[in-house]
Amino acid sequence: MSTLTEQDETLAMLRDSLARYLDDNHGFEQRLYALRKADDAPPPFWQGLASELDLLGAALPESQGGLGGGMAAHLAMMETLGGALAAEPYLSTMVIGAGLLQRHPGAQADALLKRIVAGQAVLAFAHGEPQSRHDRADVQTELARDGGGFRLNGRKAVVHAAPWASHFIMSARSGAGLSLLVVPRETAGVRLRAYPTRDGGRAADIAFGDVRLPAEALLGAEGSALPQIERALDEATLAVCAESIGIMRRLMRDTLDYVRQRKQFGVPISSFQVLRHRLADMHMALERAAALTASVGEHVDTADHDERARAVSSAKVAAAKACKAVGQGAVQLHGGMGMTEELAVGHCVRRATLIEGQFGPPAWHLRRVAKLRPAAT
Amino acid sequence: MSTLTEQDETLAMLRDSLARYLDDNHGFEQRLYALRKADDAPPPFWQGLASELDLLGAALPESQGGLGGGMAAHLAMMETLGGALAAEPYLSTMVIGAGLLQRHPGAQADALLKRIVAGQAVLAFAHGEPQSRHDRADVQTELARDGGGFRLNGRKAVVHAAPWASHFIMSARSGAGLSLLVVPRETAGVRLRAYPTRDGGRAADIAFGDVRLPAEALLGAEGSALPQIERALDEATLAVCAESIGIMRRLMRDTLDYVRQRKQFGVPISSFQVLRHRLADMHMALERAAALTASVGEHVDTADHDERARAVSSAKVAAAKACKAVGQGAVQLHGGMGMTEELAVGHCVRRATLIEGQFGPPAWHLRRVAKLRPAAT
Amino acid sequence: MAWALTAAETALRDEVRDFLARELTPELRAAGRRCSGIFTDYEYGNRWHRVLAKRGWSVPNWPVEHGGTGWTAMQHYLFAAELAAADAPPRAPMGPGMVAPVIIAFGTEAQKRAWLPGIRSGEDYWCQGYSEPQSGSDLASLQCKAVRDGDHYVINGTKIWTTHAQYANRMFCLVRTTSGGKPQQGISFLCFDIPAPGITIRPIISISGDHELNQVFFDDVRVPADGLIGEENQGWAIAKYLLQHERGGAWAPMLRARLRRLTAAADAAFSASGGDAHEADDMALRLAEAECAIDALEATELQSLRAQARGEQPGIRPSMGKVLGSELRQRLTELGVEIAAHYAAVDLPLDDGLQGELPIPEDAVFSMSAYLNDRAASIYAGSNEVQRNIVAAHLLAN
Amino acid sequence: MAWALTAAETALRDEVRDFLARELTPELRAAGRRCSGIFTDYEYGNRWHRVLAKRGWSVPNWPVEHGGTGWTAMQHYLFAAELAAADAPPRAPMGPGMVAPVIIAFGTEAQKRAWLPGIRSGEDYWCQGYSEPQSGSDLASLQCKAVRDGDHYVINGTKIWTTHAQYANRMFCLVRTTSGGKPQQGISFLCFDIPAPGITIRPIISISGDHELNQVFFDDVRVPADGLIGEENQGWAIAKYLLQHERGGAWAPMLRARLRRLTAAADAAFSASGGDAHEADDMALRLAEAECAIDALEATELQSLRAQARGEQPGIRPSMGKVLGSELRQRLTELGVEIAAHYAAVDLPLDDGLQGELPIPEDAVFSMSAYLNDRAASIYAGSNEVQRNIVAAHLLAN
Repeated sequence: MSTLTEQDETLAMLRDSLARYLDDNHGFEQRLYALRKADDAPPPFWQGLASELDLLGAALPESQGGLGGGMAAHLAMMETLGGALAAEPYLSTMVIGAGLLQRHPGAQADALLKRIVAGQAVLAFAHGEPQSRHDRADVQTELARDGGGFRLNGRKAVVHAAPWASHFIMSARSGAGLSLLVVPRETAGVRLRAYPTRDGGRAADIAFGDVRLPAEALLGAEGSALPQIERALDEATLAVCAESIGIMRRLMRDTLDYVRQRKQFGVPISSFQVLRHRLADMHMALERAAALTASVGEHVDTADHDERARAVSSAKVAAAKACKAVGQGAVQLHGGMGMTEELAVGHCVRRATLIEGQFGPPAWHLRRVAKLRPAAT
Repeated sequence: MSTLTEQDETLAMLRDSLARYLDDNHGFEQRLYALRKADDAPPPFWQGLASELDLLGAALPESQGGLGGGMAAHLAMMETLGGALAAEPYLSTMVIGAGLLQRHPGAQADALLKRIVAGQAVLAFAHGEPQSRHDRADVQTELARDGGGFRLNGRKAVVHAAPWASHFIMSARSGAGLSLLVVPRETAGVRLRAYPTRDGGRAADIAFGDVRLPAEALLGAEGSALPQIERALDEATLAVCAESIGIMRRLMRDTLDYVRQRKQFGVPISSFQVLRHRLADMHMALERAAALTASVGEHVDTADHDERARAVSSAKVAAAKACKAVGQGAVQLHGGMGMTEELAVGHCVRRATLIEGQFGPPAWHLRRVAKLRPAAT
Repeated sequence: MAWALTAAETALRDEVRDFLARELTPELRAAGRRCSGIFTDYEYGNRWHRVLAKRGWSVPNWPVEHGGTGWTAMQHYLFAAELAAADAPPRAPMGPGMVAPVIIAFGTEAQKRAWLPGIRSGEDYWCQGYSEPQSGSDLASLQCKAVRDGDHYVINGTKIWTTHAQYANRMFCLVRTTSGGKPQQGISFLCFDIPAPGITIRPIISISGDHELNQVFFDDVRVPADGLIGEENQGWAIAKYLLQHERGGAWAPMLRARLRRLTAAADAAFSASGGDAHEADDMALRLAEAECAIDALEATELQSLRAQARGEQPGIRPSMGKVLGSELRQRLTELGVEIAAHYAAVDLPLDDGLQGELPIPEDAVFSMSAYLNDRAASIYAGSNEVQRNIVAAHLLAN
Repeated sequence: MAWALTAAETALRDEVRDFLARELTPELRAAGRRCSGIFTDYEYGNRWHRVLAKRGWSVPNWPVEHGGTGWTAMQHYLFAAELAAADAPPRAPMGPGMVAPVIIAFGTEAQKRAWLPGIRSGEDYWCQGYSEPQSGSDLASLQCKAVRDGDHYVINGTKIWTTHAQYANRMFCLVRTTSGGKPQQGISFLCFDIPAPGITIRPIISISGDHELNQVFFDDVRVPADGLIGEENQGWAIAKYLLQHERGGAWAPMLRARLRRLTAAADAAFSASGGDAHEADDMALRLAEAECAIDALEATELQSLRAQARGEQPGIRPSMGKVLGSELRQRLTELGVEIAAHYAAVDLPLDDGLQGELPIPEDAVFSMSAYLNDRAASIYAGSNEVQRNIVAAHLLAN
């Protein structure tokens, strides 16, 4: 128990320093301004996280220049970033990208990790395809041997942070199965269709047309990537659960403030019992999701595949349901003001709504839980 | 339109005279007393419906001694009976039993119909089996040729009104498919396990052990019964929708009365906004179900199989959801008093809860609607 | 639900279908399909309104003497259903459905002559000034002032959530003409032309990124006094009359059209997907649930139309319809986002630019716009909380 | 969720499992399985309590000096989970979980000596007199009177919803000892033996057909004054203390046990059914939804246990737990009825008589009893409306 407390304190310090930095550098207007200009590179606060705070490596093992915080550190970072609506590209670069790299040590991966922690490299995970929805094995992008290296053909869909990325970690299929490859953005034959996303970030669909890569681009053994992809996506799923907790806490705070001061019929609208009960339901949904996300976070680093999959999916269901309850409730209780770009509530709700479906909506995760059910005894 | 108005008036008269009769002969205490003693025969009001009111044949064609009211008359009867919690055995005898008999005219059926309308015969529909759930084609009871007649073996489950019935109309399977047979209750080899049902009625599981029947027992051609069964069950399904409307109107009335007079914290509990909104939601659920049931009732007599199936399932979904909303709401708003045998609300809720699942719960009907969806254009 | 129609109904339906096949251009259909808000932008909505006007169908619900059709309730319903099914652009109701019934019921002959023809033809485009920043659900507390000055009123104050004020050439407003007393007293219903000196329109961008709404500021704006409808200080009764009209109408035809598109989008998405069949099956169940809910709502709407044809008062029917319709509409948008899956994140304009070398599915981009826009459906036109209050008060009073 | 346990936790779990394998007889397990209410009938519940008492586990949450175990929060949770998983009969909380904490916190040493051992051993069986016909959620308005007369109080009035009054030999009551002033003042907390002259117990049969509840009438009932806990007229604080204890505790272990039985019932029902796989698939999704909801509730309960171990005040945690736990429990009973399908209609006693030549599935008959009984879960122990009021008041105050 004493280790846990020590870790709790470390995490609390992590949250505090990140929150202070975000307060100073990532206010509502600052964020909007920075994101509006962020077509080709992440907003400047990203570089600040690395160079001023030195926090990007919080989760990485100490052997790789990190603080050794593991998933618990990722969750603390994501929740705090979520409260400031500043999640990207921590998810793609650190949770997914650095997670995959650190589990495939080697000269290339180690060098890239160093650049990542220094804020010099940004990763995007080019995995999903137009047809694949949430199916993690549905990859049609083709990988072929080509001399000493590889040739790639295919298309990836809605690759978050791709317009900001220096490198993609991408999946492709050959006869051996699924493989992961590191592809520098400027590789010939890689074409992006970049666009904004509803949460203020950027993403792209990417065409790979006869892209040639050296043998070293391969991460791990050819055909062995599916378990790695599943783990990375489960960690990413739990990370957005944590992000959503941060967003929802902000939504609750803003909504409580609003209903306390907003008057209709001569009384604060917080005096209406129906609105009070709705607030109670929003709060309970949030607390359930927060407790379960934290609980799963404590165990996920050491869990086996089925245990991890079941637990992460359960947490995602709780978080998604809470996002819906809190997000929709926050807009409704704000009335017309909740429908405008002018208050943070609308921005929070857009991100929360994307999280509901990101890495699979509740129905998909429930089906996953149902399939993982042990036979009744 | 003028015919409809004329029919509306006839139905209004039907409702009125039945409601008056029920008021006089089927009050809360009277009903309880009569049902408690009704182990072997339907409560006395059943005979009264036939002999005093002459209303049992309201739906039957005039050629068969009825008033020619069709499904609309069934729905008016069922809704009115529902309001008095007096549904059985109208459903099994008139809606299902007489419906099947009238579509298989012949000397035997006509004679039985006469006795039914006179209140001298009561029918039960012995179709579902322990394993069959809501699947209307899942019949394992075996039908075999036996000399000039038939031999039956099998088991039927939860046959409503069976302990009150003079005859069963039962389904059985032979190589030719499903058939329907009329089986007098006292036939050798028929054994009942009778029990009360949660709505105060009676039902039985029935074992058929080498039961021998004459050739005339067959209703229609051997192997041709499935469409007949489906139609009878669709009509029965719509009939319990109407019954539920009557029950829910009573629940709303009782609940509104209760919340108006019940005080807590020095005020009538009807002043609490959360309870008011719950009442509004209950009312809206009920009105949706009532409107759809009536609308389907106007068309179901002439609809084809798919149109009928889709419409009836849709109405059942609306009715079941309303039963849940109104039933659970009525208990909650009555507080502890809603949990006792002492008020009608509990008795209404028990019947409404059974109707939710009778002939298939919402999920089953939704799946049926989904299967009947025309290909997207 | 598709039941047998009478001969007259079938005839009308065929006539409407022929008309749509001829007059509803692909461009207008695309505009209708891409309308993720309550109604289409001025350009396409008004263009379509003018096409309907030429056929005599722009204001079917009006009395025949002002250009209505005199149809039966069922015929109105069929007309709405056919238009929705063909992706006709939803038209702004501020003129034909909101101020026009008020003009017809409370206006002078001169006002009717002055305003109704322009609404019917599409020449005029109206916007509504009801809500104020401090007066949302509690409309009676409104503060925007109009002071009589000879033949004019001088308006000072502000109105908010003014849809399409940027396109409108006329405006109807609730203004306070007397202070003190009960807040419902001292309110007047005033119509005037815009723009006018002293009026400033501030765009309000919604969370879907659309510009439908505005805040309108009045700074000593002089408008002719003959724009007053009814008596001065007697505007509250008119306001309530309008609200009931605003809440009425049929939701089911539009919902059924939306459901059809969702179903097609789901079929396309799941047939492309190589994954297991469970996701498609699970979605099919929820689409069926929405379909059944639309059936039930449609049945209540047809019941209301019949009651209306019998001359019954609408009572709480508009409130129930608003709650059920808006929440079902919101539900459909949730399903749309789920069908869109990863593509729901894309924030691009809904136009032909979504195609190209790496095409983005239009339905997916639409889905999130519709989801975000429709969060307002339970807020505007009297929040659903207020509607439930109305329903409950009626139940407990009877 | 099944996570790795510490060595101490594993040891306790194994010890409990061994104990259950030895001591929890098939008859007791059947009684536990057939308990469709909140807790088992006296016969089995008390018998099981006495078995636990012999092992020192009948009152694990009590302070060690009175017979508690001194376990960690996690160990308490594991113990509850193992008992629930083994279908141990749920025991009545009126003694161990309701009056005992009050006696420990507010009682004199003499009262502790007099009452705690009998509760621990199972010799005594308590019932609770809180609600009255006119005082449900508004408990402070209670009217049942106790007038001091020498060494006695004389009680007149009535209490309702008195669970298991027909089995109890002791009762604790809230009584009004002073009228006038704020309703919360003048209430006292009184314990006494029953039956006693002047007490009449009227059974209340619930909609599930069970006799758990009673109304108790007091007609000049004389009880010793040394049954007063705390000061006269100071009972309200004690009442609230008890309510918080009543609402606390873990729902998840029981819910998980219920879910396991539902899953087994569904497997049996759908494997026998020759129908299509869709119904089984659709139910599997809803069972998974319940499972995930239990995961989330369990996480909040473990969080509460840890906070309690750190000495934090429970705050609104018991209110949240009561709302979430009771509504999830009600949800499970809905699924149970649906799994039971046609057999849900059967109204027969839950005993071995369900077997025989034409057997009726016990789970199906149980399902409807549980559904009907559990409608009360959102009413008793402070209605869920009251609990949501408490949560909202806390949120808005902070």
